[in-house]
Amino acid sequence: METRGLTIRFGGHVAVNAVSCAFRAGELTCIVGPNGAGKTTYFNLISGQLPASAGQILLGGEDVTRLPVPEKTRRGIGRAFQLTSLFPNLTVFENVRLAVQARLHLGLDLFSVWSHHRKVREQAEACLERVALADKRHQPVAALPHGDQRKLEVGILLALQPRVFMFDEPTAGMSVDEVPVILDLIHEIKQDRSKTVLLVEHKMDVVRSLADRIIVLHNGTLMADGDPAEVIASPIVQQAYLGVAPPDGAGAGNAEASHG
Amino acid sequence: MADDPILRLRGVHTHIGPYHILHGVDLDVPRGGVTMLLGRNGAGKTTTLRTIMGLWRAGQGSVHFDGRDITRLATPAIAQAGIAYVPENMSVFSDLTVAENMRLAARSGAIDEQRLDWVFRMFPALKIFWHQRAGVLSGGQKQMLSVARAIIEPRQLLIVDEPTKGLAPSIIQNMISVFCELKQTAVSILLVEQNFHMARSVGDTVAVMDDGRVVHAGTMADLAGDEALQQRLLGLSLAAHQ
Amino acid sequence: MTTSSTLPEAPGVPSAPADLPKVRLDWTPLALAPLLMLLAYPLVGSGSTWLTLTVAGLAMGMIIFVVSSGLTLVFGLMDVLNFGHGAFIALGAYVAASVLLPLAPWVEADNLALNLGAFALAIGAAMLASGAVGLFFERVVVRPVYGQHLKQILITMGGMIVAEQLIKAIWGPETIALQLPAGLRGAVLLGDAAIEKYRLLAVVLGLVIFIAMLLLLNRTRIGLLIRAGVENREMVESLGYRIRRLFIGVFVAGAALAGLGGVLWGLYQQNITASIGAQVNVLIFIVIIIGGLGSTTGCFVGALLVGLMANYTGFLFPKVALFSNILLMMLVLLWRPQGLYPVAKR
Amino acid sequence: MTRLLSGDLPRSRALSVLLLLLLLALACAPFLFPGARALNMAAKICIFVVLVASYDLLLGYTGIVSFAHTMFFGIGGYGVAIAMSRMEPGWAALAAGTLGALLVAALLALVIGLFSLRVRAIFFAMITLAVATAFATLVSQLSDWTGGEDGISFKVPEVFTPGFSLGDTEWFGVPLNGKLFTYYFIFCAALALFLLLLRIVNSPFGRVLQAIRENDFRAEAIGYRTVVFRTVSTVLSAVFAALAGVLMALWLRYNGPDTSLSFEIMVDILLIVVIGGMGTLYGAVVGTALFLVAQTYLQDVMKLASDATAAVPLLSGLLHPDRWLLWLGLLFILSVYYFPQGIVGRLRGEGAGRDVAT
Amino acid sequence: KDIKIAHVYDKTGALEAYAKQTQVGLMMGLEYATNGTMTVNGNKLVVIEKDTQGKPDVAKAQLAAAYSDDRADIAVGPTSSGTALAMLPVAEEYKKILLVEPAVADSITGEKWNRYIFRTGRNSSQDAIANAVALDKPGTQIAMLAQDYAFGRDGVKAFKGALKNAKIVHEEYLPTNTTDFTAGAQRLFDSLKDKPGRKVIFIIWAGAGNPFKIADLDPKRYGIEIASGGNILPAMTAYKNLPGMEGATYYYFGIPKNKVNEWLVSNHYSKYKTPPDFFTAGGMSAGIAVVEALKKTGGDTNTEKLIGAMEGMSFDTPKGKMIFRKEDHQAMQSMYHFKIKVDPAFAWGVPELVREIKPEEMNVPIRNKR
Ligand SMILES: Nc1ncnc2c1ncn2[C@@H]1O[C@H](COP(=O)(O)OP(=O)(O)OP(=O)(O)O)[C@@H](O)[C@H]1O
Ligand SMILES: Nc1ncnc2c1ncn2[C@@H]1O[C@H](COP(=O)(O)OP(=O)(O)OP(=O)(O)O)[C@@H](O)[C@H]1O
Ligand SMILES: [Mg+2]
Ligand SMILES: [Mg+2]
Repeated sequence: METRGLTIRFGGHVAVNAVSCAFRAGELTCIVGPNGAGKTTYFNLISGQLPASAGQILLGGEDVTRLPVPEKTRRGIGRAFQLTSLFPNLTVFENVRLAVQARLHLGLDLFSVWSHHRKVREQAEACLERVALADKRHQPVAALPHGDQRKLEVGILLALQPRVFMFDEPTAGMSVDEVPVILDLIHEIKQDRSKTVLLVEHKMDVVRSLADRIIVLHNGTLMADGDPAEVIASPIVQQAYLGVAPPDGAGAGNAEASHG
Repeated sequence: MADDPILRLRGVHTHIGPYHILHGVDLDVPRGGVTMLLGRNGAGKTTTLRTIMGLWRAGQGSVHFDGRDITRLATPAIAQAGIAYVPENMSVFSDLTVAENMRLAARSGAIDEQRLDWVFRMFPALKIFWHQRAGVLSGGQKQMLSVARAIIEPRQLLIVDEPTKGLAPSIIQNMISVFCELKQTAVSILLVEQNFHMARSVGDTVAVMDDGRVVHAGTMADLAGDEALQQRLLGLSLAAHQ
Repeated sequence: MTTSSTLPEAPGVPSAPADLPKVRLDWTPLALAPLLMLLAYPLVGSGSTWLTLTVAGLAMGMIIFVVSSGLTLVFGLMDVLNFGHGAFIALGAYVAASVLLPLAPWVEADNLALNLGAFALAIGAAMLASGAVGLFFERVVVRPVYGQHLKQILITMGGMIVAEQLIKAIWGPETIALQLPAGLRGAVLLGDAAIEKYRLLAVVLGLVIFIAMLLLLNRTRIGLLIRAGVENREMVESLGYRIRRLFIGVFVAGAALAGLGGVLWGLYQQNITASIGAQVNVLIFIVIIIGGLGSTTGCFVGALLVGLMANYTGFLFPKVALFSNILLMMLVLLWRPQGLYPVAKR
Repeated sequence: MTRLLSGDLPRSRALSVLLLLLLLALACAPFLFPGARALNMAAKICIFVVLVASYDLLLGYTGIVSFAHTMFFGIGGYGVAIAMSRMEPGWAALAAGTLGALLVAALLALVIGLFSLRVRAIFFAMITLAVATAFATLVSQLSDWTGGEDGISFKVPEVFTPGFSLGDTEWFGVPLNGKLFTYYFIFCAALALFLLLLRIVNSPFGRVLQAIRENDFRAEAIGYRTVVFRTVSTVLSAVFAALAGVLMALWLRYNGPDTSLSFEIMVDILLIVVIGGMGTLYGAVVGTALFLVAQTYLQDVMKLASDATAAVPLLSGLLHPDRWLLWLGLLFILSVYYFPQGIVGRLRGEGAGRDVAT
Repeated sequence: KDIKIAHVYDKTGALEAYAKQTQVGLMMGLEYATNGTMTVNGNKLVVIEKDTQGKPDVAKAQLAAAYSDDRADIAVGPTSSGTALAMLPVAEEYKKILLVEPAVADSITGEKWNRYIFRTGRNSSQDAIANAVALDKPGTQIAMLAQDYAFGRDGVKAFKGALKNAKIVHEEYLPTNTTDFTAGAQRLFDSLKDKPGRKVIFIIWAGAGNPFKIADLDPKRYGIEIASGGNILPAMTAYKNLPGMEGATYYYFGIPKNKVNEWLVSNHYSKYKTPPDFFTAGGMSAGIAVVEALKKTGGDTNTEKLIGAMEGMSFDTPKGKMIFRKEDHQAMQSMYHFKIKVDPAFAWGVPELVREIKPEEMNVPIRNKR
């Protein structure tokens, strides 16, 4: 997959500014950048939630820029959301089953009974196993703890079997002991050399352990692209993103004066 | 009176619909300083905070704030008593602009300019997007706004639920200094956090929850120094996470 | 200063606040009504006819605005789809009748002050009564269904039926005839154009209410608070505001405005039945949709457009007049699918 | 059995018993309740079950609030009425009228769906309200065809008329005439249509509808074109409503704006769906039966109550049969209060609530 | 043996107020015609009330229930034409008489008629023709204002058909839910203002909306008058602003001078403290007609006998003598040409009798295909 000069403007504000970048199969690219850098917006452009103001998105050499969201998903661009977005009153199983059904193009089948489709059921079960949710399959999603909801978000993505996986802060708000489940899963996907993985993440340790390559967005512009160690060491990342912060008391005193 | 805790929970039980979530929480938040509330996903941290704010009702037990029983007070009254709250899901008013969000947070009516400057220094994005609808902010920016709302006016107690979720490392640094600076003033803070680095940097005392109960309470220093305890309570080892 | 609290500027990065447009008032919808008037002029041909039609249309629009303003408030600010709004309108009209009928000497008197006094008394009583019933309605009917549109529709519809029946039980099922105060009957002549006096009064009232609402909502924090409260009530309460009281207040104000609308409408129609509210319901909803579901300015412009459109089409193509409101709504929605002034997304 | 119900069982003992009783009562209605009024009610229940169930497909399953459902109901009625009064009133006319009505209903639903399903839910609801109003105006304008406000009374095929007799024998004291035949025709048609609807909501398609109701944004993101699904659902529900309209017209041998287009009926449908329980077709059955029985006999009950309280002036006034709408309105309010999940939800003992329109 | 009379009418719903009047009138009619005994030939008269709720489908069911479940011998009602038209086939099906009162549509005794249908109420044609007779002078220019649906158009057609001397210069049809009449008024004024002779706007309007508001736009400056038929009392409040307006009415309690009307007015006043209105008179006529017919058959309720008795039957009503025309069972009756006078003692504009238009003067067409 590749983006060429991908841009979006909101009024005068350019949220993603001419980002050109190619992603290879079998490679895991981490996208980092300060808050509001345009990472989520970049994902929204690729998966179609937002229309590009300029630029192109190529998937396997084909231009998919203007395709509507469902069509992009069918072509293999899969996405997990930063803000969990599930079907809250349906069961865990049903959430995944719907995704499998979508991939198998069974949606417009009006006159068969859903539970008679064995293939769909089995594949959905398999996905649930992989994200360790099989034992909660009959629970309505709304009653799941946050961590499990994040896992399910990934489970749905798995069920879609996309060519491109896009994860937007999959571990945000997860307690430390839950995080490995997700990371192992992403690692597993990475092992399948035919898949492309894009990952937005703020936790540098996660980035270090998973990334084959890092790109840095800042104010919508692509600022750096390359080998993880190199990029992290670059001044732009150190300064703008990591904010090398000498812990000091002077600032505190200063602030105190300003409102005390 | 000074060492009397600002907030005291005793035997709090909370039910959400048919579910029994909190099973007798005892928690003290000392005056001044930062109390960390830690625990795994689903331990009941958020529920505890919401119970304090009166957003869920405690079925049993009591909540005392500054010596006053606030268990049965309505949420607005609790807030007026001097508690500011940053909820887990940020809850910025997405239809309103950033400025309007802040104006509502300043209950006195006008925003103190100096304090606003200070907030802008900590969260520069807010200044840039001052007149934008809060709905268009990025995830992290919403988080900043949510915290900024709580600190725009001085309050006695600040209750914050996972402020660093989704924040870039540099902003986390800012956040840490915000809390450090607030600590210098008379504010007491109750902070829920998954980021142990932050917890260690700002926490004075700590309480760990599991399954609707507080299972450990003590000083941050004790917990930070005792890896076995961390492993047992939180399932993590500090060594692996900086 | 801590280094961390100033984000280093990356080269060539635009971040000055000036780059971002402030939320500015959008003038185009405001130009619609004048545009429509200009457009109609050559079609109508005769100047005096055009003037009559235009003034009458504008005034009608004002009346419609007053009638809908209460619902805009309740719907726009609190997101309550009150299908029972018509009940308050009917109530207002009936209360006004109860005041005006015994005051017949004042109404018939050849003294404008007495006339207006009777009118003002009727309005006051109607607003009071509707407001009081609104309070009850909010507590009993609407409270359990905040945030649930479908149930709001059903439950307020139920409330509407009950109210209509109660009105029939109290005032009887017969049509009640209402007389305009003597000084407000007839028309003033501007050359060949006749303009009803009562409509002029309606214009004044409409403008007053419009301006008052704008000031209240934009110059005070009330508007902000309610908008915030609709989106997330818990958070507003967590900030220390008693949003419940405010909600009740808005609902009562909306009901009182509906009562006022009822008086205007009833006196305009000169006869009232218990179904008077139901009759205007669809019209009101159309106006509110055109306006953008809750914008006061939008509702105002929408009401004027509806009033003008009805008169122009009624004169030029009477057949089209049958569908003029719906046509207008469709046109507006084609142009702006969210109404003239969309009140954010909900 | 499970197959017939498409695997969607009542899932509650009480509900199953209730449904069976209802089925039995409707199947034997002409023999159990011989009066003209009771039979009329039974037939109306059959027809409304289809009408309400088709609306539930839209509201409960897809989460679309529409006020134009009676429009499609009316199209069905007018299709038959016009065909019967313009053509020789026989089977051919019935078929032509039905097919014509289905076509018109489907086309109209398609247009409405494609044009306006992209806008916000509340806008859609209001647009349908406006369209329905416009349609009613149109019907009143085309009075040469539709009979205007007065509607059309028409002749039906011989077998449907009360005059038609299947021999002189009586079964259990009930003459075997065209009325009986009409009733069973309607009963069987309604049953078949209901089972078909049940199949549709339990098909993979029906499941997608529920997903769209829950979170349309996410449904798009996993590859369902929500506009397509919503439109198909709108068209389907319109077609079923039109079929219910056909049955209604057949039964009444009359169609007019007040019987098929009025907003009141729309409100009744909405209420029945909510009382019965949104998103369960069984709710449509239980709700319809309950509501229509209440509607038919409320006035009689009130007469008793009013006579009993004749001594208390105000109360007896409020209990006067002429004020029956007052109590129906209260029923509205109370049922929304006390059956947030609907009767079916209550019987199944389901938990927390949801509301599709928000 | 009891004689059961079912009154199937729009007791609740939009027409509730009218329906009440009919019921009161019906009971008074029965009382009057039986001299208060409520019996005919020793058979007690029992009235069963049935509510159509103003809905045609309910009306059909109620009438069927009345005939079959309650074994009613004769039915009276309903209020609105729509429900009436739906009920007609039911009477035929059960072979029982339906005495229509006060629904007015021509087609009830016109193309939708069957031999079991009688009507004491006037039909639209009678209304229109009477009005035409009242206004029909040479040199008069008339512009029509009517509601844009079948009822309005039929009324205009009948009115037009009955005019011989005056000329119709314009027909303005406005939506039934019109609230603002300015545009229509402008078109009407434009069509009339330059015409010579007497200029009249004739209004045919029923239900919501108040077309008489066009008087506020001062048509007098063009010498234009407004005219309309009679109406129920509350609606005639609007006539207070139109002194001198002429038209023809079906009934006004002060107009007919006869025994029956005197009885009605005085009894109504003493019972209800108000004068009787349109539908009270109508209901009473229906009650009298039923009793007279039963008297003729000697209390026999056999439908064929009743039909025989009623065809051509003449009977006294508050409006004077009525006759059921043999051909279409429509009651022929007088109408009244009136002129409005403003009297502060009354809340409404008072119609003063100009002259009684006798049935013979009106050539009411027979429209059923008998
Ligand atoms: N609809 C919109 N209108 C105006 N500005 C927008 C809109 N959507 C996003 N933006 C702006 O675009 C910028 C990029 O936002 P985005 O959500 O992509 O950031 P992000 O990199 O994902 O940040 P975070 O790490 O905080 O999630 C933000 O500054 C945001 O305010
Ligand atoms: N509205 C609700 N309905 C039902 N159960 C709930 C609800 N809210 C929370 N719970 C349950 O209560 C338990 C405690 O939840 P809580 O949100 O307090 O945990 P937490 O410690 O804040 O976890 P996290 O770190 O994920 O935020 C969880 O098991 C959760 O599933
Ligand atoms: Mg983001
Ligand atoms: Mg939490």
